[in-house]
Amino acid sequence: MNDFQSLSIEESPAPAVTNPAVNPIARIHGEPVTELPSDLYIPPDALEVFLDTFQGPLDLLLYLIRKHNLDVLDIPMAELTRQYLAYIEMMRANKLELAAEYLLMAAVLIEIKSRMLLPKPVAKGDEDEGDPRAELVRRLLEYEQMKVAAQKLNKLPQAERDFALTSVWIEQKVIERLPEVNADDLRNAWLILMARLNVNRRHNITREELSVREHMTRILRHVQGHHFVEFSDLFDAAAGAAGLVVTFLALLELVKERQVEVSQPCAFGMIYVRPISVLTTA
Amino acid sequence: MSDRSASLPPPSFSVSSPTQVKKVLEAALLTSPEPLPLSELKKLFAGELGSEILRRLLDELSRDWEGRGVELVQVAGGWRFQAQAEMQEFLDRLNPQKPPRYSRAVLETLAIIAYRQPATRGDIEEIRGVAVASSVLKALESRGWISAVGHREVPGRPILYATTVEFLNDLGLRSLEELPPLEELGSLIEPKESLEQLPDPENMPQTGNPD
Amino acid sequence: MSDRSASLPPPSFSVSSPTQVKKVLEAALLTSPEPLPLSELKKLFAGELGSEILRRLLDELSRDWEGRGVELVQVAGGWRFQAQAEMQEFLDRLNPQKPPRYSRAVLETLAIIAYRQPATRGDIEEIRGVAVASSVLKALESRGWISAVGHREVPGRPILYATTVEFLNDLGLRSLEELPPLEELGSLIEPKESLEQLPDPENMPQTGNPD
Repeated sequence: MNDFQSLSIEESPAPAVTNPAVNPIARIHGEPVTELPSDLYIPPDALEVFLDTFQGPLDLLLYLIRKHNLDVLDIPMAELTRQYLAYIEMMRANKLELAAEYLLMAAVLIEIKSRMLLPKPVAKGDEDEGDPRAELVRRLLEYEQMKVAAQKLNKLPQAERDFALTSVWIEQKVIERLPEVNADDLRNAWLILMARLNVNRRHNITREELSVREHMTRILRHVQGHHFVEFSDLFDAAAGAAGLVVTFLALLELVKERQVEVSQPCAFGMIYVRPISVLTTA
Repeated sequence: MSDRSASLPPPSFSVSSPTQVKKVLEAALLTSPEPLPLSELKKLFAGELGSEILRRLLDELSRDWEGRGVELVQVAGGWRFQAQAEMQEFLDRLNPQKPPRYSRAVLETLAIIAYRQPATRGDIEEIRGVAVASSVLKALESRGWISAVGHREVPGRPILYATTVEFLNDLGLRSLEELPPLEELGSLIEPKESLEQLPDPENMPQTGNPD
Repeated sequence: MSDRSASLPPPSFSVSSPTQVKKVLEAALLTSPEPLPLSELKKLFAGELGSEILRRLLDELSRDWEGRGVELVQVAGGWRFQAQAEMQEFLDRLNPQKPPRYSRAVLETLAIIAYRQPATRGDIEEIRGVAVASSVLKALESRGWISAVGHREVPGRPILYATTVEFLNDLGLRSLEELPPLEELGSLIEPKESLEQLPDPENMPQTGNPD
């Protein structure tokens, strides 16, 4: 319990390195990083994986409780708080982006701990206060219940993942109906692709890139079948500045991919765009 | 081939025998992309067969298929044929692409909606202790596993989400009751309630005389 | 069911009898939305069964199914189960409005072209990791959803495909930017199979001290 002495809850902004935007609720004093127990040392990249592993502060707390065989129903707050804060401080020392929820939880833990240090009011018949840990325990258990439920759900055999559905051909002679596709189908198709590729992170296709690609298609269609197209015809003034820039980027991309050729026969003359490949129908 | 084209409804194919009925049921279930409830299966016979008979023949059909690579099962949406799980290792060789394995954020969100439905995004965030990204809910919606079923009448009128029949179908369940049971919460969480259920004589208020 | 066991591969193979092989073939053919050529069917058994055996077992399987509502036939694309013509009048009574679905190969190809356009067949194959059948691209082209917009100037001059305005119209989109954004999809998928094994901070690198 006396490690509480080494902690203080402070309201005013911390002196040195702090990012003011974070607006910390609480902070450990002393030299937090050097004071860490040596067995807590984790290299930063491993820490990142570690942080990714947790779904939030409740998940991290549950992990600590489980790992140290603490009793969820009678949590030793000093111990748990010490460990939790050690992790948080370590992550912050490594400048890992920490969701606000983690900091809020730190404050909650410290508050519970300090309330437990206060002398208990003489127990009257009905105590409004109760155990300061009760709410935290309830949340932990409720979260754990759902966490376990999620794992169980995931283990249920799932159509298409674990077993196939029959799909026998049936002649549609009445009216041929074309399959319907919507944006969600495409979303799912991508999810499946990504799951298979397992390169989710590397597939960074942003909106910007997509709109460039859209314009690439538009330009290709425009120039196809022409010998030359005037450069300025490719731009739609109504599209606004952003639209013009994207069109220009698309054109550069097409030049880079050797789809089109841009030429200016004489200085300050007209600029022409011409398709390099004449579309041959295969 | 046959002269069936001209005639309208007079059945060129008789469904007088149970074998014939099973033949039609089997063909319908094997070709249907979705489970068929009894009400649909009745339509196959223009309503001329009752639920009783159909149910019995479906049970028979299901037994006929026992031990094969494909089985006839009942899920929330009705009856369907599906490959035995043990076939999957072979079928996977044809189709390397599989539906995604969802992240924990998606799975936990799904679990909360499944067990606490109808639930708002706020409910989910309260239990998980972190914000829920819109993309998580979108993913579950576009998979057809959850859908909006209304609004909670509180300020902001948040959307209430619930799981769908398709969710049950995809997990091979007939109803929500077949979800894996939740782990018991520790009994000490709600001391007041447990006190009421299990009065502890020593802690009972002195004022505890019978009213 | 005859004693053909002699012609089967050594017992190292898990599918040990003709009956087992037929069971797998049947399950694969019943669940495949497209006809399966012999080359695909071979994959089911990791190439351990020859064309001869497979063809004979397929013939047998086809005979096993004679007289039922569904038959095993050979079409241009390979083998497939299909409903007997005489079942048609019954099946027509079921929701005739149920639209067919594209196979996953078609959907994935479409998704890749939509997000990566202009894209060549090689681009698609690189992302999907499998060959793209011409019929898939044909289907999308004849639907008017994709079209050739040029050639990439590399050896072979592969055709570049892009989506069409009709594609946007049919999907109810005003522009490609209204497609679901990809950047938020990444987080929905389980990153690795290592859900269960949390990294243990304390046991991690005791070696963290300078060695």
